[in-house]
Order: sequence, then structure tokens, then C-alpha cells
Amino acid sequence: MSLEVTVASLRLKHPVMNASGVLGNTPGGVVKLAKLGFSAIVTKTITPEPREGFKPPTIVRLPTGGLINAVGLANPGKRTIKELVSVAKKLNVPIIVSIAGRSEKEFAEVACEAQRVGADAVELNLSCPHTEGYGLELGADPLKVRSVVESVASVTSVPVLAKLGLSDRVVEAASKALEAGAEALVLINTVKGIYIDVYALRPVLTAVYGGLSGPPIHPIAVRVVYDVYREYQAEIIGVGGILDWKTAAEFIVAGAKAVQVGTALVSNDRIVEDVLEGLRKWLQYFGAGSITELVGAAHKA
Amino acid sequence: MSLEVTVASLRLKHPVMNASGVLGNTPGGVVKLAKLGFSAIVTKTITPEPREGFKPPTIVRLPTGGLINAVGLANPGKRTIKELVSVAKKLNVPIIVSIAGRSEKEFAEVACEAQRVGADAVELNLSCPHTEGYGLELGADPLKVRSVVESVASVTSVPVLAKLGLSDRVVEAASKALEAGAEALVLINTVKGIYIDVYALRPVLTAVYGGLSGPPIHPIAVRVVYDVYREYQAEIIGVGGILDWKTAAEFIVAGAKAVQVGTALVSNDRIVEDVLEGLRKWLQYFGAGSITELVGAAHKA
Amino acid sequence: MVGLLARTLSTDVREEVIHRFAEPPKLSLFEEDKYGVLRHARVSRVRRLSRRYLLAELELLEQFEDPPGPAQFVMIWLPGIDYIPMSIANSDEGRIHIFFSVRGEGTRALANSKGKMVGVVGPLGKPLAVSARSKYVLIAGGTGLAPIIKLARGLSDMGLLAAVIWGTRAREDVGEVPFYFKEVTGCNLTICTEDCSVGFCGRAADLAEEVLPDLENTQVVAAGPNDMLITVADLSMRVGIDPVLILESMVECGLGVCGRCVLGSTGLRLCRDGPAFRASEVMDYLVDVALRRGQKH
Amino acid sequence: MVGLLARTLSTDVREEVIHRFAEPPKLSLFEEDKYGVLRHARVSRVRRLSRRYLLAELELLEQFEDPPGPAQFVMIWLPGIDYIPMSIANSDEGRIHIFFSVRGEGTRALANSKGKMVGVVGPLGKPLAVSARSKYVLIAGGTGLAPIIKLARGLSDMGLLAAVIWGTRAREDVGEVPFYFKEVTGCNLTICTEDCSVGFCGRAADLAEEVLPDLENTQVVAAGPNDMLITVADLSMRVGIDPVLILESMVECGLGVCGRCVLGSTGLRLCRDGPAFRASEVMDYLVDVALRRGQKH
Ligand SMILES: Cc1cc2nc3c(=O)[nH]c(=O)nc-3n(C[C@H](O)[C@H](O)[C@H](O)COP(=O)(O)OP(=O)(O)OC[C@H]3O[C@@H](n4cnc5c(N)ncnc54)[C@H](O)[C@@H]3O)c2cc1C
Ligand SMILES: Cc1cc2nc3c(=O)[nH]c(=O)nc-3n(C[C@H](O)[C@H](O)[C@H](O)COP(=O)(O)OP(=O)(O)OC[C@H]3O[C@@H](n4cnc5c(N)ncnc54)[C@H](O)[C@@H]3O)c2cc1C
Ligand SMILES: Cc1cc2nc3c(=O)[nH]c(=O)nc-3n(C[C@H](O)[C@H](O)[C@H](O)COP(=O)(O)O)c2cc1C
Ligand SMILES: Cc1cc2nc3c(=O)[nH]c(=O)nc-3n(C[C@H](O)[C@H](O)[C@H](O)COP(=O)(O)O)c2cc1C
Ligand code: FES
Ligand code: FES
Repeated sequence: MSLEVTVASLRLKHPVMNASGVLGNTPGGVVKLAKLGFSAIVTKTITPEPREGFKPPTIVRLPTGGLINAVGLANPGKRTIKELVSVAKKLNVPIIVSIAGRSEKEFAEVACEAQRVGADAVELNLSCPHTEGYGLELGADPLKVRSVVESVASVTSVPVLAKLGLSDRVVEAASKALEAGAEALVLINTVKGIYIDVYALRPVLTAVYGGLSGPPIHPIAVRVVYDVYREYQAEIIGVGGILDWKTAAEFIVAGAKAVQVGTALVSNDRIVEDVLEGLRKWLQYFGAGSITELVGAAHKA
Repeated sequence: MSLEVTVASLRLKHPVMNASGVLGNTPGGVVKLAKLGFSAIVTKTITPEPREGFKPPTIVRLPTGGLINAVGLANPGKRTIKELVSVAKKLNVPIIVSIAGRSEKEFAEVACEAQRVGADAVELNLSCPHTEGYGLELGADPLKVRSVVESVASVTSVPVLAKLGLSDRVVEAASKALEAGAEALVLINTVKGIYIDVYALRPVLTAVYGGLSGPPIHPIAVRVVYDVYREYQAEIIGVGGILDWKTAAEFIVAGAKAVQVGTALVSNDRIVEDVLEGLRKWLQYFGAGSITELVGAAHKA
Repeated sequence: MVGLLARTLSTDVREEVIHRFAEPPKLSLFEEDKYGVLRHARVSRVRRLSRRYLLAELELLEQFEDPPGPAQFVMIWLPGIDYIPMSIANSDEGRIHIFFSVRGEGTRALANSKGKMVGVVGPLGKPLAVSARSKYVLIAGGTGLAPIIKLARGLSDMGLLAAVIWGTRAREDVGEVPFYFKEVTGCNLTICTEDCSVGFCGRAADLAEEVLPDLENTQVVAAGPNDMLITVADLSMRVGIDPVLILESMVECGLGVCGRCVLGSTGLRLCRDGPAFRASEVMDYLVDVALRRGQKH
Repeated sequence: MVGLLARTLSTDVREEVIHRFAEPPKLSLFEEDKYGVLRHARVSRVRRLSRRYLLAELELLEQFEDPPGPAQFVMIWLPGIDYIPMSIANSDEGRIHIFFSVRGEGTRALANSKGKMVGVVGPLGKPLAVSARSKYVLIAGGTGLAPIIKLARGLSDMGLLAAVIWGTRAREDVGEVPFYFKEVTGCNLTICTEDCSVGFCGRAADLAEEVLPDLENTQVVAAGPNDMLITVADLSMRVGIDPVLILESMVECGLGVCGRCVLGSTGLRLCRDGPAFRASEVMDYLVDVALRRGQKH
């Protein structure tokens, strides 16, 4: 019985990576992610130049569940990639560099840097719901998705992952990403929302809008994975609201080969172990030799 | 200090109505809704002919919060409207008939029947996320929204409310609905999702897809209300995830004049009283004489 | 439309208004309960108690937070087949018993579910409240015995059980049911058969007719076909007792929102306000249903 | 890519595989905790304890589920202004004390917040674990006293408090601080002033240098500027004590996800794994920071 998976040509010892944006923005953060047991490390989304981001509050929990965040793609710019990659290499964990830009050129620029310093893959963030010019508009437009993925795939040889958010045409956008050379899709990013304080009479996040993550978006994310898998049998990494092995397993039977976990870290530092332990028993229950036997199983019901 | 509001020309003794689809499909259900204290009763969405709907399970709670449902617009057809309206009249509660159809003609047909039998308003369900031909496609296309609202507004004189769901162009769809004659907007419907059982390896809902409701969608719904209010200062009824007075108040400061409550009834039959008691103290806290003073207050921060 | 407050006050003044401390609402942070979440159970055994009645034993993978009360039920999900309401006939940590007969596709699948995993939603409905000040006579017809078993067990533990009357058609339907009943409750079941092959000769309602007039300071609880419930209610009311009736109606969501189970114009939701009701609340509804059915025939 | 199982088995066989009962994972239904939810508090009072130090008293509208532990902190949201981490200096049902000095916009707003509503997120961080087997010497510099107050109160209740040393600049900074400290903890504060105007002449670290070498079977906890922490750690380690240091770093989310507060290459998150750490875990980091700061000057 094995939890090993290969996704986007990356051999992983198990299917649980971290989601971009949690901890992967500093060398110390990479160390922490490795200690938390993730099978691959995804960096915070990196743009060519450093970005300051919004003033706090940028991340808060919601009384209705989950988190809302608008960090404004704060990141130290492409110059940090080298150090992040070298820390991961030392720890012997594959590292995926998440990338965003305001143009095809910027995406390609960061991707080249990632490849140059030895990243194992790049993940294109085509779906940040709260930062203008980097955002949702991009992922919601299948043609723009194609052109960004194409421009990156044409200048790099590392595997390219395309991360999409919820939009009316996400299934179509996924197909364009695949056509353009994405080896795998990462589904989904946070969902646009607002949290207002009824005493202060103002949005709690300085940026007003934020991205909803955590358990609330799980059924939405599973839906998107299910639809994209049904149409294209693509390689998919499921992300959104995983909080235990069952919410992870749902992604797998919906069609994901691997998963990413973000928000769950707020409540549970043992999340990776918990998910793996549950998945192992689950495989045993089905007498399955490998997790890949259950990928997409819900489509056969 | 008053909780009275007027929305879409309806004078309501307080701002809390039920959401369409909960209990408002039978005369007994209307009785129950009145007993629960709602200030106006919204019927289950009604189509010209009776519809059977899907086989159960059609409504289940999610381990990640909220409900998912796919009842398939099961409803007894337009012939029931008369009885529903007459029960509400007897109980002296305004009644809003929710309507759907596969064409402008069908919408208009049911709206005429509603007006004929004395309904106080009609709510056009332009956004059911799980029933083909009635669904999301409609609400996601601003031009279709306009043509449905227009065709109903042109044949009836009762106030027309347009209910929209989450879509990329929901703000634009809202503007078309207003242009076409909707007096108020009802925002939002459920969000499309899937819940898969990892033992049965199949979606739990017989219909596979369902609409996510309850706390998980609250920040998404507040965001839509906020955006539509900011653009058009329209009359809005906020719906999605209300579970206490604060989640209701958030809609109000985002721009809603009234709210609707659905899923909260699963856990709390005292929800109306609870919300009203909280809102009363909240008005007192601000020294506000009427709830309308706080409508849209978050836009002034 | 812009709020008066927001429109007319400058930011500074508004800040002050906002921070003027009136009486803030008491706040409780939201905690969504687990009412109605889908759990899983393994059907460890299906016993045939008689020609007609079966007993399914379910082992829960995810435990209930609180032990179920009398008259509470679960929705059982038979993946790909059906989603049906079933009373909790008995429960012990992590195990529940379902007492049932095969009626259609759903119950047939349950009968054949040994070793399989099923979904379980519950406990649903309001637990029947028991008063310690009177004795109880329980009257059941057919599978109406299911909720009565759990109730009898509780009442017997409290020393409040006077008698349990159960009616079914024939000896072949009785089978091991009384033994199972005794196993669970420690008490005897008074059997009635319509074909007079065992016990009292007649229906449970007929025996009730003989027993009820002599009762004093007694509570009556009945579960079974509507006709029986009407008879029992009638008889009880005549001696000044407002009995508790455990009803059935079509249950779809079990959560109190779909409206499917509403009892006519009473507005009562069987799944949420019931399934146990005072006869006085539901008599008109029961009579209505009976009349309408009469008309159809 | 389609799962082997799903691809190769017919539905019937699969049903069987599915229902073959292996060892199902133990399941717990999800319960999202309230860790990190925004609460509201009214600032009922802001006391000026001295020229430099202030005390804000906050009344929570929504209570904490569990009482905060020593070294835990809250994020305070000053709407429209800032979101800043502050130690819980003291807490009693529904009230918390913040001991602070004005540094920038956020702390200035807090100083002027009397009567206003603020947001409070917490308690955050790991409570400092206290061992009942040894006595404690606590050493604080400046606002580092804040977390020490709560700790001292707890230790004093348990009879484990040996001494509390606090250093600040001058008599004017001392003011009522020792009285407040006594009010809360029932204990005396050993004062050090850099200008020698009250108490011990010198910094807290200087007094520590005199005290520490004589300690046996004692735990040391220190909070204050990094230089002080390094000195205390050095001295303690020399006598075989691995002291607990309560650190500060930039805190943004307070929830352990943003990575802002991570302590260099240790990977430790101040907001979640701290803010109290064993010196042995964080010494390299502290020295690194000091060196780098040295280079800049
Ligand atoms: C609260 C409650 C508790 C019940 N407890 C028990 C019990 O402990 N033992 C037992 O044998 N039966 C019980 N029933 C009845 C049982 O739910 C139905 O017999 C069962 O649903 C029939 O399903 P089926 O697919 O086998 O039959 P079908 O072929 O679907 O229907 C057979 C008959 O059962 C009734 N029925 C079908 N579906 C439902 C439904 N969703 N809700 C209510 N009635 C339905 C219909 O009136 C129909 O005529 C209970 C019903 C309710 C409402
Ligand atoms: C866990 C923790 C507990 C703290 N407890 C207390 C306390 O009880 N009393 C007290 O007076 N101070 C405490 N501090 C320090 C306090 O948070 C900062 O002094 C405060 O944030 C400064 O905010 P400002 O807007 O007034 O100043 P600014 O002008 O924003 O900054 C002044 C200085 O404070 C520091 N600072 C600013 N923002 C932060 C931040 N988000 N996190 C950490 N440091 C920051 C910076 O190094 C800066 O140089 C604590 C810090 C942490 C991390
Ligand atoms: C604090 C925070 C920061 C995030 N930053 C990024 C980011 O930089 N790039 C990105 O692609 N996604 C980002 N995300 C989205 C996550 O990667 C993930 O898609 C989303 O949170 C859903 O997963 P979860 O529910 O497990 O958190 C961020 C999420 C959070 C909570
Ligand atoms: C069981 C159920 C049935 C629903 N049926 C309808 C419907 O018929 N028409 C409609 O417009 N909305 C329907 N909805 C959506 C609700 O009206 C509402 O928009 C949504 O549930 C969000 O509100 P809530 O979170 O308070 O439930 C239904 C929702 C639920 C839970
Ligand atoms: S079955 Fe849905 S309300 Fe009772
Ligand atoms: S402040 Fe965000 S991880 Fe600690």
C-alpha cells in the first residue's frame, strides 16, 4: 500500500503539499513547511519585484467559518527564489515556485528565474481574487489563461502548473491551460468575499475585499475538480477547505491526484499526519494498493 | 426606534423574511413560516406545471458547514399559488411568490397567476444552480436577466424582485434587472457545489450537484450585496448564511434593506426573534431611530 | 437610500456616535452544531424476527454527541438506492437497532445490507418528554412498535411502565418479536393478532378499547397506522387523557426545511416538531387525512 | 488516470469491494474551533502608570472560551488605524489588561481609546508551561514586563515565585508600575533604573548578572529587548539553566499562516510556536539578528 503519487512529473512520497501563501515566503517558512511534513513545498506567490502588500488586518478568521485574507500578494520579489529553493534542496523536499505577474512577460520572467535556480516546478497563480492587475479577471478569461501559460511553457522546461479560481468559465479556462502546456491544474484559489464589522461599520480587511478559504469553500472546490476531471481527465491538485482525511479524500475521488492544504494549519499543526493516517486506513478499507486507484472513483458511480 | 422597513413598496414590520425554498411550498408550510415570525413569506419557487424533483437525498448538511441541496425545483405548479396566497392573507402576512420558468413566457405566466390571486410581489428566481434549463446560465447572462425581468414587469403591476446568484457578472446582471423594472434585488442564491461520500465513492445528492447554503456562503453574499449597492444604491434583500443578528446586520451595513433566512432554521427555530432582539440593541448602540439609518453604512468608512 | 447616519454625519462625529457606548447586544460566537450531519455505520447484522419483521443492527463509525431520546429517528442513506426515515428502536454506545418490515426498494435494500456501509443522519426529531408523575400504557401497531421499544426501555428503567400492547396480523408475524422486546426492555409485550392466532384476538385498538376506560392517572402513547391512532385518541380523550401519538408522514430532508413532512394545515413539521405529538394538536389533521383517503376509495 | 478500481471493476464487484469491511479510519466529525475569531471589547479605562507606561483595561463583549495562559497575547484591531499584538498582562472573567508604551500610530490610538470599541483576537500563542518542581526568577525590561505580570501572578499563587526583576530608564518611568504589579500579583517588583534614580543602579541584565550565578534548581524567564535576552540567556546557560525567553517579532496574522513572524532559519513561528521559547532553541537566531543589526550601524 502506497501513498506515493506522481503529479506533473513530480514524484511525491505522499499527496499532501501546502497551499501557496502559507509560510512559503521566507527560508524559515520553508523549514517549517518541511517540518510539518508536506511532500512538496509551494512558495508564496512571487512577482518580479518585491511587493509591500496591504496594512494589517490582512488575514482574519470568520465567525461563519474559514479565513478571509487580502495580503495583496506581499512578497519579496524574484530575487528570493534562489534562497527558498536552496533551503528546500538542503531539506530534500521538492519545491514549486508560485508565480504571478501583470503580464505574460512578468510571469515568464519569474518562471525563468525559478528554473535557473533549480525549482522543481512552477505554479502560475492565475486567480488571486483581491489584488488588482494580478487577479481574478485573468483566470476568468480562458484566452488570457492560455496566453500566460503558453508564454511560460515556451520559455521554461520545468513542469508548469496552472492555478485557477472559481469563475463561470473555469472548466473552459482549465482546458485552455492544458492546451497551452500546463502539466497539471491546481484547483481552486480563494473565493472573493467581504467581512464587515457591525460595530466599526467597516470591512475588517484593510483591502476591503478578501479571499475566502477553509472549510466553507470545500464543496465548491470539489465541484470544480469534479467538473474539470470529468471533461479532461487532467492531472489535478485539489485545494480548498481540507481539514481532515475525508475532505482530502473527497478531492481524490473527485479526480485529484494530489492536494494542498492552507487554512487548516490555523487549527491543526498535525494536519499532514492526520490526513495521511486517514488515507492509509481508507486505502486499506478498499483493499487498494495505491492512492491512484481511487483517483476519480466518484465518476464511476 | 423602529425595525419597520419598506422594500419594493412592501411595508414590513421588520426586515426578516424567509428565503425561498424553505417551507413555503404548502399551506401548512405558510402557516409555519408565519408562526416562526417572518415579516413576509416567500414561497418555494413555482413553475407553471408541477415538478417532481429529484429522489432523496436532496438536502443534506455538510461536515464543512451549511447545507447542500438539489431538490430540482420540486413544486406543485402554479395552481397552488391561490391557496398559498389565501392562507397568508388570512394570517395577515405579505406573501411574495417565487417564480421560475424555462422561458420568458413561463415566467410571465406564473407571475400573472400570482398577481391574479393577490400575491403582494413576485420574486424571479434567475439563479437556481442545479436544475437544468432554469438555472444559473440564466442569471449569469445579464441580457437574459433583462429580458426575463422585462417580460414579467410588462405584464404585471405587482412589485418584481429579481433574485440573482453568484456569477462573474452578477453586478452587471443586477443593473440589467433594475433597468428592466425590478424594484429590488434579492442577493444571493446558493452556490454550486458537490458533496462526495468517500465510502460510497459517489456524490451524496442524487442530483450530483447541489446548491451550497448557510454560513459558508455568507462572506460571498455580503460581497455581492456590497458591490451591487456601491454601484447602484439599489433596494437589496440580502440572503445567504444568516445565523444570528450580526450576520444579518452585516448585510444591512453592506447595503441591504431587508434580509432572508433559510438554512439557519435547521438549527434554530427562534432565529427571527434572535435576529430582531440583536438588531434592536444594535440600533440602540448607535442611537439610531430606524434600521434604514444603517443601510449601506459600511460604504462611508 | 444611503443610511441617514452614514450620509449626514462627518467621519469624526460618526466615530463618536459609533463609540458612544449604549447597551451592546449580548454576543455569542457562532457555533454550528452537528445536527443532521451524515455519519457512517456498518450494518453488522440483520436478524429476521418473524415473517414480517426484521431487525438491523448498525455500528456507528462516528458516534452521536448525545444519546438519542425516545421517538427520535434517523435517515438511512442506502447509496444509490434510497434515503428513508427509521425510528431508533434501541441504542447503546455506538450501536443502534432498526426494527422494520420490507415495504419497497429502500427497506428491501436495508434487509440485504449486512456487512455494508450505510449513511446515518440523526438523531432527528424531538425526544418524547416523559413525565415521572404517571404510569404509561403504550400501544403499537405493526412497525409502530419501533419507537415504542426505546420508550418502553426508558419507562421500565424508571418504573413507570404499566403495559405495552402490540398488534399485528398473525402468529407468523409475531415470531421472536416478544423475545427481542423482552431482551431490550425487560418487560412483556401484550400481543394482539388480527387472525386470533396468538394473544388477544383482534387489533391493538380493540384491546385498547377494553383497557382504556379503566385507566386513571395514566399516560397513553401510541404508534402505528393512522386508523389505530384515531381510535386510541378517541378512546383516551373520552376518559380525559390527551395521548401522545407518534406519527409518520413523508420525510425528505429530516431537517425541518423542505416542508415535505408538514402535517396539513397545522403547520407542524413531523421531522422537527415531532414525530410525537399530543393528540389534541393533530387530531383534526388525522381525521382530515382519513376522510380524504375515504373519498378516494 | 481513471482509478484502477473504478476502471476495472464492474459496479457489482465494486459494491462488494466497497462494502468489504476492512479497518475503517476512526472518524471524528469536524468541529471548527474559535481560535482566532474576532471579538469585541470596550476600552473601559486607560491608566497612565508613569511617564512611559500605560495600562488599558478592556471589557470583552464576547468571552474567551478558556482563560488565557501566561505569555499569550491578543491582536488588537483599532478600526481604520492598525492591528497590533499585545500581551495579556492580566485577565479576569471578561476583562483583560494591556500594559504598554506609546511607540507609533497603533499604540497612540490605543492610549486614546477610552470608551471606544476595539477588536480583539486571541488568546493567541502557546501558554508558557510552568513546572511545579522549581522556583522562578523572572526578568523583564521595559514593556517586556507585560507578559511577566500574568506569569508572576500565576507563579505567586502556586508559591513558586522567587523574584521579579524589572528594568527601565528612570524614576519617572517607574511611577505607579510597582503598585500596579503588587495589586495584581501580591508581590514586590525589584526595580532597576539605568539612571540609578530608584532601586538597583543599572539595567535588569546587570542585576541578573549578580543574581543568576547563585541560583540552584531555579527556572529563569525573561522578556524584553533582544540584547537583554541574550545576556540573560548567556548568564543562565553558564550556570546550567536553559531559560525561557519571551520574544517579539513582527506579527501580522497571529494565526501561524502568513510567515511574517518566523524567527529566521529556525522556522519557529513566534505567533504560534511562541512567543515563549527555550533559549537553546532561539539563541542562534537572536545572535544573528544582533549581528546583522550591528552590521547596519
Ligand atoms: C419518523 C419515521 C420513522 C419511521 N420509522 C420506521 C421504523 O422504525 N420501521 C419501519 O419499518 N418503518 C418506519 N417508518 C416508515 C418507513 O420510513 C417507510 O416504510 C420507508 O420509508 C419505506 O421505504 P421503501 O423504499 O421501502 O418503500 P417505498 O416503496 O418507497 O414506499 C412504501 C411506503 O412507505 C412510505 N414511505 C416511503 N418513503 C417514505 C419516507 N421518506 N418517509 C415516510 N414514509 C415513506 C410511503 O407511504 C409508501 O407508501 C418511519 C417513517 C417515519 C416518517
Ligand atoms: C507577541 C507580542 C506581544 C507584545 N506585547 C506587547 C505589550 O504587552 N506591550 C507593548 O507595549 N508592546 C508589546 N508588543 C510590541 C507591540 O506590538 C509594538 O510595539 C506595536 O505593534 C507597535 O505598534 P505602533 O503602531 O504603535 O508602532 P509602529 O510605529 O507601527 O512601530 C513601532 C515599532 O514597533 C514594532 N512593531 C510594529 N508593528 C508590530 C507588529 N505588528 N508586531 C510586532 N512588532 C511591531 C516595530 O518593530 C516598530 O519599530 C508585543 C509584540 C509582540 C510580537
Ligand atoms: C493567508 C493566505 C495567503 C494566500 N496566498 C496565496 C498566494 O500567494 N498565492 C496563491 O496562489 N494562493 C494563495 N492563497 C490561497 C491558497 O493557496 C488556497 O488556494 C486557498 O487558501 C484554499 O485552500 P485552503 O482552504 O486549504 O486554505 C492564500 C491563502 C491564504 C489563507
Ligand atoms: C432546501 C433549500 C431549498 C431552496 N429552494 C429554493 C428555491 O426554490 N428558490 C430559490 O430562489 N432559492 C431556493 N433556495 C435558496 C435560498 O432561498 C437561499 O438563497 C439560500 O439558501 C441562501 O440562504 P441561507 O444561507 O439563509 O439558506 C433553497 C435553499 C435551500 C437550503
Ligand atoms: S422532511 Fe423536510 S421539513 Fe420535514
Ligand atoms: S504572524 Fe503570521 S505566521 Fe505568525
